[in-house]
Amino acid sequence: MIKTEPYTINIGPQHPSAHGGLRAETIMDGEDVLDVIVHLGYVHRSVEKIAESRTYAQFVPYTSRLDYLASHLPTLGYVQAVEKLLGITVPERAEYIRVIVAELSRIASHLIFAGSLAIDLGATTGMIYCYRDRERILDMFEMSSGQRLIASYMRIGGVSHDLPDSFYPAVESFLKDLPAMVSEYHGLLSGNEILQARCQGVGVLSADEAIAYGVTGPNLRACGVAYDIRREDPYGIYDRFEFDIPVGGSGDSWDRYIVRIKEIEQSGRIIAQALRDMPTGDYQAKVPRIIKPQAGREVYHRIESSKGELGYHIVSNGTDKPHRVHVRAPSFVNLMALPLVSRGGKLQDIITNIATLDPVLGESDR
Amino acid sequence: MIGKGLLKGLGITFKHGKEKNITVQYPEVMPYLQERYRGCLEFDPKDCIVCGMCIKACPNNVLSLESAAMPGSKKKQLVSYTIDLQYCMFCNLCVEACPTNTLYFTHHFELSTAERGAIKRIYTPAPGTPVADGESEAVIIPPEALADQVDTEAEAKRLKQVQAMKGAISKGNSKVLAKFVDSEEDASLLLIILQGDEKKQDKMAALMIDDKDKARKVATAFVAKEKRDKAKSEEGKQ
Amino acid sequence: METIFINIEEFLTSWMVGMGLAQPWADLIITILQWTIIVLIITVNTIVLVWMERKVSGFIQERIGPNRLGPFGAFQTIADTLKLLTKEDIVPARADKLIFKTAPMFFIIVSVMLYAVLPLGNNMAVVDLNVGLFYFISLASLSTICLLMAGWGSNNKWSLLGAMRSVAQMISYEIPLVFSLLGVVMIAGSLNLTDIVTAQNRVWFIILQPVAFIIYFIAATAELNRGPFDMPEAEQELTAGAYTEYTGMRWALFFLAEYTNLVAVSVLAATLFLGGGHGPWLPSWLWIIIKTYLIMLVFMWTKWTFPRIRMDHLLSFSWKVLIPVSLANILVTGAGIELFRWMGW
Amino acid sequence: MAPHDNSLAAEPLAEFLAALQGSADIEEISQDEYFVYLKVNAARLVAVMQGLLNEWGMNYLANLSAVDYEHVFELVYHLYAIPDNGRKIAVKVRVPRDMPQVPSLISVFPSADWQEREAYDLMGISFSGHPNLVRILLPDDFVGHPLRKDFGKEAGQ
Repeated sequence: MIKTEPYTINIGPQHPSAHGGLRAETIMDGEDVLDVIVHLGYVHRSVEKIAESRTYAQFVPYTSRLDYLASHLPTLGYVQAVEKLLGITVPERAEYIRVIVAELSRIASHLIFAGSLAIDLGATTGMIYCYRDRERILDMFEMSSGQRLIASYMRIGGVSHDLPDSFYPAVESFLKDLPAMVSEYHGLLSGNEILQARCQGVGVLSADEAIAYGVTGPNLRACGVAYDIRREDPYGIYDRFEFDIPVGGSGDSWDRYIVRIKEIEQSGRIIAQALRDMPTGDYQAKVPRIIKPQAGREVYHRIESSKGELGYHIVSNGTDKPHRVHVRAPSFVNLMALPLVSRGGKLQDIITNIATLDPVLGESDR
Repeated sequence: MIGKGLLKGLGITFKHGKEKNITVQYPEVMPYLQERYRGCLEFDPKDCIVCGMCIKACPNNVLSLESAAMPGSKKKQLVSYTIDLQYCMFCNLCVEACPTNTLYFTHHFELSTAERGAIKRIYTPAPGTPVADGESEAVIIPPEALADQVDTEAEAKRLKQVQAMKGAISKGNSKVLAKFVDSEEDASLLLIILQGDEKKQDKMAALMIDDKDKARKVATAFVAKEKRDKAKSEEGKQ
Repeated sequence: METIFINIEEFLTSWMVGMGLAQPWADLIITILQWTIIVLIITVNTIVLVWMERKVSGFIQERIGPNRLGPFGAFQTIADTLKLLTKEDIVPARADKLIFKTAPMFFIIVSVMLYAVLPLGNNMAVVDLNVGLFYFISLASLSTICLLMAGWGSNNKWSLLGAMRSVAQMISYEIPLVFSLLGVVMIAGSLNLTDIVTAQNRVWFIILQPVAFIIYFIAATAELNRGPFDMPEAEQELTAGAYTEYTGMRWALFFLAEYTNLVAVSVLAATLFLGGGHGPWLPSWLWIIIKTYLIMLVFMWTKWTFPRIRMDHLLSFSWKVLIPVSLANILVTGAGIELFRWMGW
Repeated sequence: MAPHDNSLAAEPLAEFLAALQGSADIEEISQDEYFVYLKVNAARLVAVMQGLLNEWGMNYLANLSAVDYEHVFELVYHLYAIPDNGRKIAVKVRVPRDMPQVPSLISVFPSADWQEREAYDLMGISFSGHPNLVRILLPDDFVGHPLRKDFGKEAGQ
């Protein structure tokens, strides 16, 4: 019998697959993983503390910087939470604009997911194709808000600008090309036997475990639980759209990948419906210049971000600055499952698991 | 059959070999920027009405302005306007807040500078520019001219006094403070407050030289607040 | 054109003998000359290959690739080499210094030695060894020791992991590689590479041995540590595997050796399966170059398309698929040879 | 109509509220259009949570946030059910500022693990029974708990 000894290896924070500052202290026996200890905080920017010294409107740009890969979604959650706090009703047109850009954000985020999964597994070209298509979405964000990545487009009571005329042909041609894009990903990535072998049966998370650990979003749906806040607890105008909730079966990395690719198509469906039904009118509600919610009011508002349940718990103290803003970041909670799914796997499976749990460290570290 | 997916992938990459490149050769070919693109934040001094809305809207204290009262009018006139671009998040909040479109974003996006200080942009109205509002005949005085009006000798003397006062405070001389508060006890309390806070110390020393009445008011306010806080924290413990 | 290099060689030898030099000394000088030329070719060729790899990946990914320096960015690699030459040579404080420093040298020496037996045209092998193939395979497996030295000497966990992976991978893939070549050897009836080329003057062995060619291609990719089998390097997992701690020219030597190996393996594939120098119109050495570059293009194409396979899948693929298939291939080949003999061909 | 129409449905709540009225563990029940708020004593927290999980199927602890009110800390736990059963519950626990200690919920909801560590890290609330209560976002040698209101106030530049 050969005597072996477990050893520790640090994946990250400086590592090609650390997704921006994740440190996974891995205890290994050869190539087998015994345990993973996740260390966070390398991208901690004290966003919640900053919120307490900014007015409600001033905090909007900071929320964009939480999940910078789908920057419209965290802003959407924040402004809706403040609207709840104030009791503001948003104009119809603004609601539709919000849905369109939010779903485009979701597609962009899922494209980053597929691309980063591809590159983490070593398929450089897969990444380039996904990023190429995401570029078209960023161009649309540039048209609508003036910024590509960190748009801060939402405002309390609406959005900052109306959609420009050039936006509609761009989004329509994107939707037209979407099926071709998806079939290209299927051809290059999903159909690839190596990628299948790398993902299938890797990082299995059971439905019960996922719920107990608070895993949400596509990661939860990959376990076969059709739980989507857009459907279960509709916010904004999401109850008006027809879309499917793709679910997986076994909860492994492969399901997490496939569910996201299918969600890209569903988001495309929602955008098409929103474009069809969009009314004309105002894009901003009348909001007082200085926002002072009632003292002692608190609200917890959650939305389905591309990573999972993104919640804002805001407590007001009657001044123009919030008393407390807590961000329930989906990446933060989802990462809790990383040790769980990685134990007993191989070193290379950790890379797959990090990629398919799809954390954004800006969000989890805040 | 195993290998079919692999071959299909090879086919896809082969097909793309013939397609048009998507690279934009950046320095030679400038990227196409959309109309709303937020590049560099710029300021146009001639339209500014010195309302300060932009400064209130800015989340990160990027903007600041200096203004002077306009003679014979309640209105103010701009002396200088500073955009400290290194803290700017390009969030558009100031542009939306500005009522006269004085602040705007240009498409210029190459913002790096060789020195840290150079990224700070200071705008002054052109000397002799009449203020946009036609009511008064006020003329913008350039800040350099304003600086000349200050009596340099008096200013130097004042600064010396302020420094002396600060020295007394930090050494723990509560007698200098006694004039500004009601009792000896309060003076020692004020001393503790001021020693604990550099900013307050500066402010107080300056006030004690410039405006004795105001200094007294501020001092009493500080002491009163401290007492209140103490009482509260005791209450909290109980 | 066909015999231009051989003519030059003969001319030089006779010139030296004519100057009064003894025949063995002239041969020695010629051999040294040949090696120098080979090393030069390898170095220049690597520069071309790096450029080609970048251009191929650029084409596949709808990018342009290098385009700033020289026509089509051709001098980019030269600039890179200059940069690497001027970089600081860092040796980790706790490294096993001797092993750390010698590993890249051994690696490149082993790679260059492979060229001794490769016929780069008709009658153009440096040494026409009668066990040429045997020599090639045994030397090729030496490179794993160099990687192990690099991994061990670096005193870095990533490097060690990469090195151990490379050892496991080489051991597993050596066997199907050899077995796939056995079929060719059986048909040609010789281990001498020149004889094998001559045996293909009627029909290329890729037609007689398609399965062996595929197995050889896969196993060679693994032997070369190229994607999708680049386990020892695996930059997304092991940062850079065995090369993590290397900088500047030492790292460049590894790079050079990898490309040298790539060329050697491709030349061997062209020799064994694609008829070596056989081909119409053009001289044999040009044919070898064309075929080698075609094979290398396929290597690059696969690398830039596929994700990296997992280590345990890699090993089980070798032991459970490639080895049985290659054994069956030998059996079928043997039976086929007997059948053809029986039919009287 | 409330903005973002995801307010509470009256139907499944009546029974729930009636059942909870009698419970001794719960100090106060209140309700707005989005949540049912239960005020619970820290000592009874685990029992209440276990009850909510077992009897009412509130199996998903979505959020844990800590709020600093000058003399007390308030912990708010937002609970949902998967699949959704229409109940949205926010459990609130108040602990004194000078002795902020709450029992850990890890045994009931594993998802409380990191969220409790975060509350410990940023707000300085200690969770008794947590197996690994160490800082999560800030460096281990950081002094103080920055989300407390009395932590240095000079934020921004």
